[in-house]
Amino acid sequence: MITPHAISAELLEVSLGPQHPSTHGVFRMNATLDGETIVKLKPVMGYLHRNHEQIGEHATYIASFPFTDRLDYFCAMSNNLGLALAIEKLGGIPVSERGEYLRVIMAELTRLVNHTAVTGFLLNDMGAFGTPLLYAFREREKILDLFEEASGSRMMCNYIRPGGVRQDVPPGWLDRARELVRGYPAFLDEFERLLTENEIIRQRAQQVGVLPKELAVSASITGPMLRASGVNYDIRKVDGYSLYPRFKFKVPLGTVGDVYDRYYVRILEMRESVKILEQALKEINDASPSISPKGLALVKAPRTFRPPKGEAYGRIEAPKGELGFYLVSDGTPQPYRYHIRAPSFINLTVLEDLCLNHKVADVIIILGSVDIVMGEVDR
Amino acid sequence: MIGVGVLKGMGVTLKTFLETYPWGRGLLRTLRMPPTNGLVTVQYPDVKQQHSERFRYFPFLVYDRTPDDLRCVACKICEQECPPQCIHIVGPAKDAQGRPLKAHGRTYPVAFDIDMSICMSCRICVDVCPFDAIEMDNQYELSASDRWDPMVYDKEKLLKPAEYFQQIKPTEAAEVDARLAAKAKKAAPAAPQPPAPPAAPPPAA
Amino acid sequence: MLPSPDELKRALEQLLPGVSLTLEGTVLFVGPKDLAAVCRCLKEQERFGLDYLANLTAVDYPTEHLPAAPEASTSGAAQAGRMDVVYHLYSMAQKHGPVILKVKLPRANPVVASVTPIWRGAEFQEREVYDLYGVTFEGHPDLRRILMWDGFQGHPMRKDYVPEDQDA
Amino acid sequence: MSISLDQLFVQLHGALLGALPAWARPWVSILVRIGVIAALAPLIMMYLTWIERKLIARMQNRFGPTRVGRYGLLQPLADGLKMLIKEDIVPTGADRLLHLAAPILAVVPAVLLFAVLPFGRNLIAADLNVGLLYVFAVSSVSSYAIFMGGWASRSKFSIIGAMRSVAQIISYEVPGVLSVVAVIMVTGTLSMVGIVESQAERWFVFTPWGLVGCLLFFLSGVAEVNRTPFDMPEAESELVAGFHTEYSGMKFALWYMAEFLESFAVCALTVTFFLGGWQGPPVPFWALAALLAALVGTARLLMWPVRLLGAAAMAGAGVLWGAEPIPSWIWFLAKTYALVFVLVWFRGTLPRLRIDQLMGLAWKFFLPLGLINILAAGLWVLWPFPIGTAASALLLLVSGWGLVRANNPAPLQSRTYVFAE
Repeated sequence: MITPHAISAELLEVSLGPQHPSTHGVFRMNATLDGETIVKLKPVMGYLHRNHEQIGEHATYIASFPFTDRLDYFCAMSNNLGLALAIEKLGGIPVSERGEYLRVIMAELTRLVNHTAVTGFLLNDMGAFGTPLLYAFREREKILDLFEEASGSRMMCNYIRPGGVRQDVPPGWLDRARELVRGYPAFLDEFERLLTENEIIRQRAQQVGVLPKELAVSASITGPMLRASGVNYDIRKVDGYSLYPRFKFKVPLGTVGDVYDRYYVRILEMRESVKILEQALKEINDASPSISPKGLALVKAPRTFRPPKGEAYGRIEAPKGELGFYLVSDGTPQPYRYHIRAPSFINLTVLEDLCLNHKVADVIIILGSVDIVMGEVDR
Repeated sequence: MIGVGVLKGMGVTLKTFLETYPWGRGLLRTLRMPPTNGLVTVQYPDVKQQHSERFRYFPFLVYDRTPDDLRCVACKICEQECPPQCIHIVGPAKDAQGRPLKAHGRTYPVAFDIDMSICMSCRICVDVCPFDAIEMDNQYELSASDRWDPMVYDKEKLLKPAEYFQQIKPTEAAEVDARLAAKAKKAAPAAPQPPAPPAAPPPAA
Repeated sequence: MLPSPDELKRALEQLLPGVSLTLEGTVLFVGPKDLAAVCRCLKEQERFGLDYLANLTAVDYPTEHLPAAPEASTSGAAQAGRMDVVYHLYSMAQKHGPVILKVKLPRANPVVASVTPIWRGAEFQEREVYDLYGVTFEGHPDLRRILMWDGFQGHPMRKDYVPEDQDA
Repeated sequence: MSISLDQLFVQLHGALLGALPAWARPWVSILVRIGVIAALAPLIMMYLTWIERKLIARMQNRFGPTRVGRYGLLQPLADGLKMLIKEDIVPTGADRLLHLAAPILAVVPAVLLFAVLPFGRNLIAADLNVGLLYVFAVSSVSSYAIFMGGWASRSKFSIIGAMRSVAQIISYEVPGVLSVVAVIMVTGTLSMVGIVESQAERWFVFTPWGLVGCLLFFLSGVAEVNRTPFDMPEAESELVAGFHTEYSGMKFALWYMAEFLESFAVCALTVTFFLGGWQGPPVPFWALAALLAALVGTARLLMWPVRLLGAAAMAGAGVLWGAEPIPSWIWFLAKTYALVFVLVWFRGTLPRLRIDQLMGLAWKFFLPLGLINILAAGLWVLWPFPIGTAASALLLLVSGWGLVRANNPAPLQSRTYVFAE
């Protein structure tokens, strides 16, 4: 009788990355293979490290905004929002109501951008030659057009400021946004028809990379990845920051916590985002300016902003998970300590646990389902 | 049922495929299929994407009538606030005794360089400028064959007339003009400044 | 509901007699040698239920001096500068938080117990703090540099770090 | 002598031979056949790449190549030129000789396959009486080439890709051959021409066993030439480019040539075995000529003289041969390219399987189904029309269902998702 271990082969060490088509940037995994099975996998990162935190400690609070755009370059708007929240906490800056609405709209549009792109990338990693990715990017471009109209830039928006947003949206923008949001469910239907029910996808993604609930909580996993494992934790609900308590939306939860759940939870989250957007775009009014006077003063003269000594931790539910900004002020225009709690960095903690005993091909889709952006991982 | 998912997906790609041809579109319309996107690529060098008015790429300096009548007074606020530190200003211009030289009633920078390869087009310089002297351009085809000299834009290359600003960003320019007019009205009682001193830099060729 | 920082401190002192805790504002300062016990208690006690370590980082204070620490057995009084390690704790099950813990460490030789055995999520964050600040976490399963390369000298987030090509 | 469009090439060949002395005829004939195939193969490959890029682009809301020539028609030439002037890199420590020999060894069998493809009535380079055996013998050589290339590259990605490839090609050859056994059993010949001619009345795809055999053969063929959804050996997102990761320049182009020629051959062989080869319904040629003339005449990107000339030529051909049925070689090529479209369509839609699922599919599903299919074909031959057809259909349906159940392709259930407040 031949036991599975009777035929033993030499282990093969493969360095997947940093130049590899599917590592989402300059990420590297040192994998040890037994045949095609992973027996050990160590993530290696830092190829894009630029010490953003130290740059932030030498710049004014406002001057860090354009750098946050480049953290998770898919979600510039929500990165801006995270930093703005932390600064508002630190300096006690009130936010105008219209500004809050615009922030929610931008943050949810960003969630659409991110989830559309990441589901496209995930299917691409499974081998669908570009088609889902290009469909996703087609729709993403339409949202980026809106971002460009509002902020002047498609990806590096640098738009949200403490107290509101830098400029009000141009006339007609809200109507165009409404039109886009109206059309989005139809795109999601098409996108799901393309591959959600596909037997090959199910074979590939179900029961692969299962993340148990307990491990997910203990390993500080956040975002869609946590919710795919069935933990009901959404900072929009828990903290109720900005105007989120005003809107009716639900938090989709997975049951198994495998790659398929992580894929599908993102699709369902997009549908919920569309609901939030519909409500926000209906309720928004121009009764207040888009930025509070104190915030406007900050935009015009960043160096006059000297928050009192103290510290603040502002966190939001970014598309990838909990994005936190930890600021310590010593009373000068520059933060004394500026730390970013990057969701995709911490979500990588469990990568090895997810990949063990799976095949090489699974590693790629597991990594894709974790949803990392190296700008944020390496900072 | 096994295979249905695969067939559904193939239906989506086939529909997209047909949608890109006129005859295919006609066929789909006769079959009462809702329209989808068709071809969405912009054939870049031949066709250029329409950018919105706020589209921002790389700053320029505004002058009003002649290139030596630039609005910049060399206060260096933008240099200080620029997040990637890509602006370098020398000035304001001074004469031999160290008194500030003035052109059209304002001090002016001796040199104003922006390193294009460092600039990240964040628009913070525009936000902080108290004189509305620097604005964002929308020209993005700025590639050069050398990382050093061609990428450092000096004052001559940065200066553009106010009419140009009004042309590329009419809404924003109108706001700026209104603001400047209000300011000028307030400052009107002050004595008119002497004309440009001889040491003024030669206007751009 | 999460008890207020005040009550929290009292409750902890009751549960863990002899633990050194001081409260400054909302921040609970924990003595370095008590950290693991306090964290375990915060996670495992039903009424706290802080199962989620949201954020772990360090703050460098080169000019502030450690007060005469209770564990003054280390090399004399000359402890120039201090290093704080900050923990933001939340509860996913009960949806409350944050509890902010801080540990003051001597800057010259910052050593603290690792919380990775308690929260897996600390693994990469502690590696990052080790890499950028030089804080050693005892009991960490795999304490290596994570963002800088292996042969790198120094800790770039420390306030006195001078980049190599400052003038370039 | 009237020139028939159907026999155009045969008659041209005959005319050329007729002008020569008798002793030279066999030699010239051989040389002409070799020359035509040698010229045709690269042309087919080049335009397959163009077709693939264009079609996939259209499925993805894109244009595809448009820059080089009208409709990007000269793109393959530009690509070839680029490949020629690219640096040829051999990794350090690689086996230089094998590294060079592997792509050549891959192309040769792919071209050899063209010798027995029946492009039209009387239009076959060599009508071997063991044509079918020849096909399988030649096509299996490519696994040697792939393993050689992967091994000689001295790269981990290459060797994994090569090992996957060998496993895959050997596995899928079995169901591929088994599905053709049914054809041999019914036709009683191994000659390609014989197989096509025996489908004059009914294409085999319209019989129950033929439909299943066609699907089996085509899918196994797709797997054998490493195309999506079975493109494991060169799985881009996992293995960078699999066995040809370390190839560049013209050697890389040769790998591509081998792959594209083999995919063309798989389509052509499926047409030959199951889709009636060059047989087609007797549609008069003028209909096709009118369609082509309209197509060329309305091509917006062409200059008007070209459009005019093209439309006129098509119309002229329609007038000249309008009464004839559509020629056999056009039928053959049309069917083959329709299958090429399906290949591209797969590639534009489907993700890829994992290696263990792929092997499971071959051994647990395709192989038993192939064996049962032979039985079904036997029933079909044994009993006359309604009973035999019904019996074989029933057998295949039941056994297919049973195989699906037995394999229990694990988690195919739908999921339910909770919505928390």
